[in-house]
Amino acid sequence: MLVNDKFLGITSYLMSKIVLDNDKFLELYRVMIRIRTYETTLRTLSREGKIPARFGMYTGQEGVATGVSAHLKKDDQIGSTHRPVGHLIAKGINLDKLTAELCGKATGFNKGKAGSYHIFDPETGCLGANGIVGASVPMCAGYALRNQIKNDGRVTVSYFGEGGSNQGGIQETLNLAACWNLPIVFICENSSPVVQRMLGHEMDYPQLTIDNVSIRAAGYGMPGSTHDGWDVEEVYRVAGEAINRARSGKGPTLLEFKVHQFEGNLEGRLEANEKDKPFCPIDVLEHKLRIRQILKKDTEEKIRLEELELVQKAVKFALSSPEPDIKEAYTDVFGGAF
Amino acid sequence: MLVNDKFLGITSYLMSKIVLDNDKFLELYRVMIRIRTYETTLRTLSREGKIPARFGMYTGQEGVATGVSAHLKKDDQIGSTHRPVGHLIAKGINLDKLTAELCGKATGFNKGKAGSYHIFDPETGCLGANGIVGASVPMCAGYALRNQIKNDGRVTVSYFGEGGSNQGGIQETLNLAACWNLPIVFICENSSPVVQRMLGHEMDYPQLTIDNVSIRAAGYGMPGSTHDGWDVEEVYRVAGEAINRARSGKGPTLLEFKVHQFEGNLEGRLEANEKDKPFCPIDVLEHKLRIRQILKKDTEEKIRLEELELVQKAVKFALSSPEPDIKEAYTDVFGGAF
Amino acid sequence: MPERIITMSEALNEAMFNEMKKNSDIILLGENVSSSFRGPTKGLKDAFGRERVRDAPISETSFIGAGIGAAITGLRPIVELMLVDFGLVAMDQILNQMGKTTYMSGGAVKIPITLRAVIGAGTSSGATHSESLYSLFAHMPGIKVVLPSTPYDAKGLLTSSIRENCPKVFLEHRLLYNVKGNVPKEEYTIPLGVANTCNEGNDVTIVASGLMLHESLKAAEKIKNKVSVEVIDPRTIYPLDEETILKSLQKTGRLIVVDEDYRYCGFSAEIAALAAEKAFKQLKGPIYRLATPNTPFPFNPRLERELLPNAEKIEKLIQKVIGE
Amino acid sequence: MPERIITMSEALNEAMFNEMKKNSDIILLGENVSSSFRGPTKGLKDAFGRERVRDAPISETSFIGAGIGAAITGLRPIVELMLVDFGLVAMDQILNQMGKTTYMSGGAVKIPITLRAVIGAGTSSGATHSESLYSLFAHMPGIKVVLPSTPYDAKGLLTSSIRENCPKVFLEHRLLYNVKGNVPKEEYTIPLGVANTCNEGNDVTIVASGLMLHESLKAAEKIKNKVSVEVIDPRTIYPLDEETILKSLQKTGRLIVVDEDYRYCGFSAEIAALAAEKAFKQLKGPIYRLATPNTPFPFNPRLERELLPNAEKIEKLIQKVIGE
Ligand SMILES: Cc1ncc(C[n+]2csc(CCOP(=O)(O)OP(=O)(O)O)c2C)c(N)n1
Ligand SMILES: Cc1ncc(C[n+]2csc(CCOP(=O)(O)OP(=O)(O)O)c2C)c(N)n1
Ligand SMILES: [Mg+2]
Ligand SMILES: [Mg+2]
Repeated sequence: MLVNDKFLGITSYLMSKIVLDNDKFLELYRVMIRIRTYETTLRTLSREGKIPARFGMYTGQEGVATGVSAHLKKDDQIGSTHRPVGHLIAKGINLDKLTAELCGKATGFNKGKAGSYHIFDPETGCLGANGIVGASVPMCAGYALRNQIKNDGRVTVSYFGEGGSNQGGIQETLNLAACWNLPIVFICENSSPVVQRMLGHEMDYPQLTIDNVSIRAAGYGMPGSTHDGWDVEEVYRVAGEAINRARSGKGPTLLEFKVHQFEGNLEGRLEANEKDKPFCPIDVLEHKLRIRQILKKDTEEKIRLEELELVQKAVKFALSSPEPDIKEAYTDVFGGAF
Repeated sequence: MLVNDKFLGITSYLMSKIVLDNDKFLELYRVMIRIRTYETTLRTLSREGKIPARFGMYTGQEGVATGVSAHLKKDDQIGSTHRPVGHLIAKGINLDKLTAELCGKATGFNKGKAGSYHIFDPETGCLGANGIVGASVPMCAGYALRNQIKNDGRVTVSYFGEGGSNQGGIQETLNLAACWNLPIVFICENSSPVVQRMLGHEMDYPQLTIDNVSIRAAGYGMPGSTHDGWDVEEVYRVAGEAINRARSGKGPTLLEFKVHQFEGNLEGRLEANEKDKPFCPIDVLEHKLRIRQILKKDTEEKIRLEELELVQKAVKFALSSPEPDIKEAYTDVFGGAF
Repeated sequence: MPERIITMSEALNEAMFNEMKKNSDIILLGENVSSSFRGPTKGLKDAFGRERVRDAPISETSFIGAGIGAAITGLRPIVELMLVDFGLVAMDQILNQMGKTTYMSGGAVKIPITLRAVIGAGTSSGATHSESLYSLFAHMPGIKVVLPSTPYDAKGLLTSSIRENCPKVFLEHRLLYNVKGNVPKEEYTIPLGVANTCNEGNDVTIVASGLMLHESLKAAEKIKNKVSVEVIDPRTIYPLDEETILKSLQKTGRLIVVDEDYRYCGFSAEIAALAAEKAFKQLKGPIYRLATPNTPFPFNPRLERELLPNAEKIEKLIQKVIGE
Repeated sequence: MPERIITMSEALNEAMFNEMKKNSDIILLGENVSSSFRGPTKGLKDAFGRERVRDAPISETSFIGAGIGAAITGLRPIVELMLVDFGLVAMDQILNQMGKTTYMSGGAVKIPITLRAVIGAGTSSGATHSESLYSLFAHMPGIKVVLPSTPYDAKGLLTSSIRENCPKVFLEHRLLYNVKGNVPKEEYTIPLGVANTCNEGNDVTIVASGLMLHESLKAAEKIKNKVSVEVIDPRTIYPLDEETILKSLQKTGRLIVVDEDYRYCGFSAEIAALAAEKAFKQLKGPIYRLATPNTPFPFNPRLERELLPNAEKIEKLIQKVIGE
């Protein structure tokens, strides 16, 4: 649904269309809890100085990656951003190695050389967080190109923000994907559903003059639409359609999801954003699940506990892991013997 | 009018709406003859080895620059492309110095250092041909920014091709101009109205999946429309609206004009393009002028002759001009004493 | 004159404030430049308004290009790149349009633009958020490249940059923003292209800029009872004050170049090549470069430290050079 | 073996044709690559189809990025940049993503991409259509930079490039496309990082690549009765075959670097710096660089010639070096 009623409150969604069966519902719930628990823990680790540099948080956006990745297979690829943790976890990345990487340890996916901004895990198709706004998007076209040529039904999902949507490379890639009819879904997470912000600062000039980035899809001859990113059921529904479209060779789609970032700012918060609270995707989902009597108190507690244990295990793994050998500073420049 | 009837022939336009009075009509006719005559002469010069390098020709597109520049004042700025001669002449650039520049002479606008791809004449607001596809467009936003800040009613026109329309820098600038509400008109000259071509080669994959580039305007919240570039009267009419809009502070517009390039290809022609002939903007205008009994045979001959003399004078000026002093190779790097 | 100790960040702010106050043609463009949280640009929006201090969307090609265009038509834009690394998305505008247009136009247009950018490694920010890139800008024609290392220089060099009529890339090392120093309240300029001999000495010449100047000075201080080290800060990477360096070599005959940028085809190579051509007869031994190897910056802090020059490594190299 | 004389353009075409025939993972992307009018790629579309030889819109960031992504997922793309200058619009993809991703990923992904680009001045094409830019690519980490100067080398080096598992920028000088030479029909490779001593000599060493190799050989030939000149073609700008150069210097003790790229912080500076560090004791005199000054290329042919090194200027410099 187009978010034109975003100021009307959110209760209207709660009982709308039922897309998911109960098990799938709980599965998604678990993923979202995992991301939230993980990032909450990361903040502590970060404050304790265990993570060498600041990075972007996905908190408040969990509904998007979760609803999208529910349709992805292990071999499908995603390209991510400077706010990658949610995308990676939803895609099924191993938390131990993820945490080790964020702590710069030898046991991380990338030997501690990537950090949050450049994590790669080919195993799960997580082909790149990226520290340069928009830069993973052209590369995603390349993953999709491989899929098209190999014709093995894999698809690619390419994430970016509404700020990133203005980068030339992203706009070029939307066109390229359309011209080559690539099996790819572009996901724009619009974190300025109300006031336009960049890195948490309210902007004095707008960075967009349109309410919905998805209307740009028409300019590339592909379908596009805008939806509530805080409603994982809605995300699941529309992402499914777009991913199926790509998988069946019908070409790219641009989906936009409005999201509210709770703790996402790299440079420190400017306002408490109390107003964002009602748009918490986990609260919305819990509400739905309770109303539909899917989530019992004990199931909820069990899930939360299990996920917390998983996360704590990952932290323990990371903290007890060794630093990379100093000569790793010089390896991997060319990916083999120099 | 949208070019949906492009295969229906062109006679329907001939008697449509009458926008121009007789004098203006003849003025535009003269400019178009000037551009055509000039470029025809350039081709000879080029074949004779008097112009050191190949460059893009505007032949077939004269209606666009002519109809647009008819609304521009001397102080208004334009940014051009690798096919600049028509834009520059329509803007009123001096033919002597232009020809001298194309021949690499000291008396050229830029001392023979620019050549066709980088001619600058601040005097007439010709602020840059450009050899990099799309690169003049961001700079045009800067001219418009100056106009907005100085608030003296000047406007900027930024030209690019349908191929260029995919460049990231152009797409970024469309957004920037909208966000800053700049007094600028973007003109996309679409030279692939039928088959998609690049540098004259027919492409095996499309470079655009939309018929009209102007529909991208909606993605930047600005007005956009597509028109027949071979009908100078139509160009004059819609360019006037867009330029007035910019001049009165209402912001940017994207106009697209379909054109047929007759001799435009940098790498040599692949096909004769006999099919393009009916879309010659000069033929179309002459037809109109004759039907409306504005252009008599003797006026036509007079104009053609006068323009030919002007052009021949320019060629003579250029050919008899000296080469730049050899030490000019080292000057102007920083635009002053090093 | 009483001392007035402020940070480099404040010194930069002061230079921009003073110039913008005097000349309404100076504008400031960039991402989040209106924010009240960022040192160098703090307060400028409030003082000069949103027309002149203008937030741009995340599209560097467009707003750097707009800065170039504005400069061509007579404004004097300061354009801010949040980090120099992000400039790679806009290299055609920077290197082709900004750097070459004056020359290509035969001097018909001038481009009085100052492109400010944060640079520097040492914060575990990884391969795309840690570069210096000054060798790259200096290699390409038509751009002056400025790199202050003290608050005093920062104010004087930025003032000069804003006033000069050519394209400048003005680089600010993130680890120097909070370094403090004496900065006079009144206006002053430091000409571009003039080096500063920060430490006089007779045995060996070190050329170093930005953060590496500080590391070199530390090393010189530590070793001063054994070796007399002359330390030169070029202050502008291009144009280079060759004379000061060559004069120093006449005295010392030994050269070390310390450079945070990548070594291969970098600024350190240029200084070495200069000396090997123009001071060959004075040289008593090989010229050494201590620069970042041609390796991306790793996220892990220990690995990152391994790659970067620092006082300790400089000191060792001085010992080696003197021993030869 | 009978001689088989073909052009460099044909040699490049042959290398691509052979490799693409053997390995269906090799694809070719770029503007107009399907065209039958362009030497190096002629006939490839007809032989391998439009899926593998794919025209791209004029959006270098997107299609170079797509090439990088395709390489990460196991294809072996050859991506063509119509002119190296146009690559400036895509420098983030080239320098950040292509050059650094393997390192950043700790080796988890490899990027077997070959980015081919036309380079070179001397055709009055002006400041944005005449550059070499190899110093820039070589300065930045993670990219091998290849520059063949003969048809034989072109075929062997391109074959190696396509087969290597790392990012390569492969540069083709426009004025060498029609140069002819003997090229065996069968497959062969020339390893990256190995220089070629094209002319043996004892008095002075010249290092030169691409078109400048030919100019240097002309100069060496002309002066051969007076001076014995050793001419070395590095063939890869990075990694550099230091050994061959240093060995030559042991013999000659004199070094001239001839370079079409900009002088300041360029490849010529790197070679000079290398010698000033590692061959200092053998040097008999100053190291000279003959490179393009830090000036954009002018359109006017005479002005352009003024800036570029050529055989005549090289000969003069040899005389000067020997006279000292
Ligand atoms: C090319 C580039 N420009 C600027 C930055 C600095 N930067 C990092 S995140 C960010 C904001 C991105 O906004 P958006 O795309 O909406 O993502 P969000 O942070 O809202 O998730 C900026 C400007 C960068 N990393 N890369
Ligand atoms: C960034 C860049 N890429 C490629 C080129 C090479 N090139 C010059 S003109 C041209 C075609 C431009 O097409 P379009 O924008 O439609 O203009 P037209 O030639 O049709 O007028 C190309 C690819 C270039 N000059 N700059
Ligand atoms: Mg956002
Ligand atoms: Mg066109």
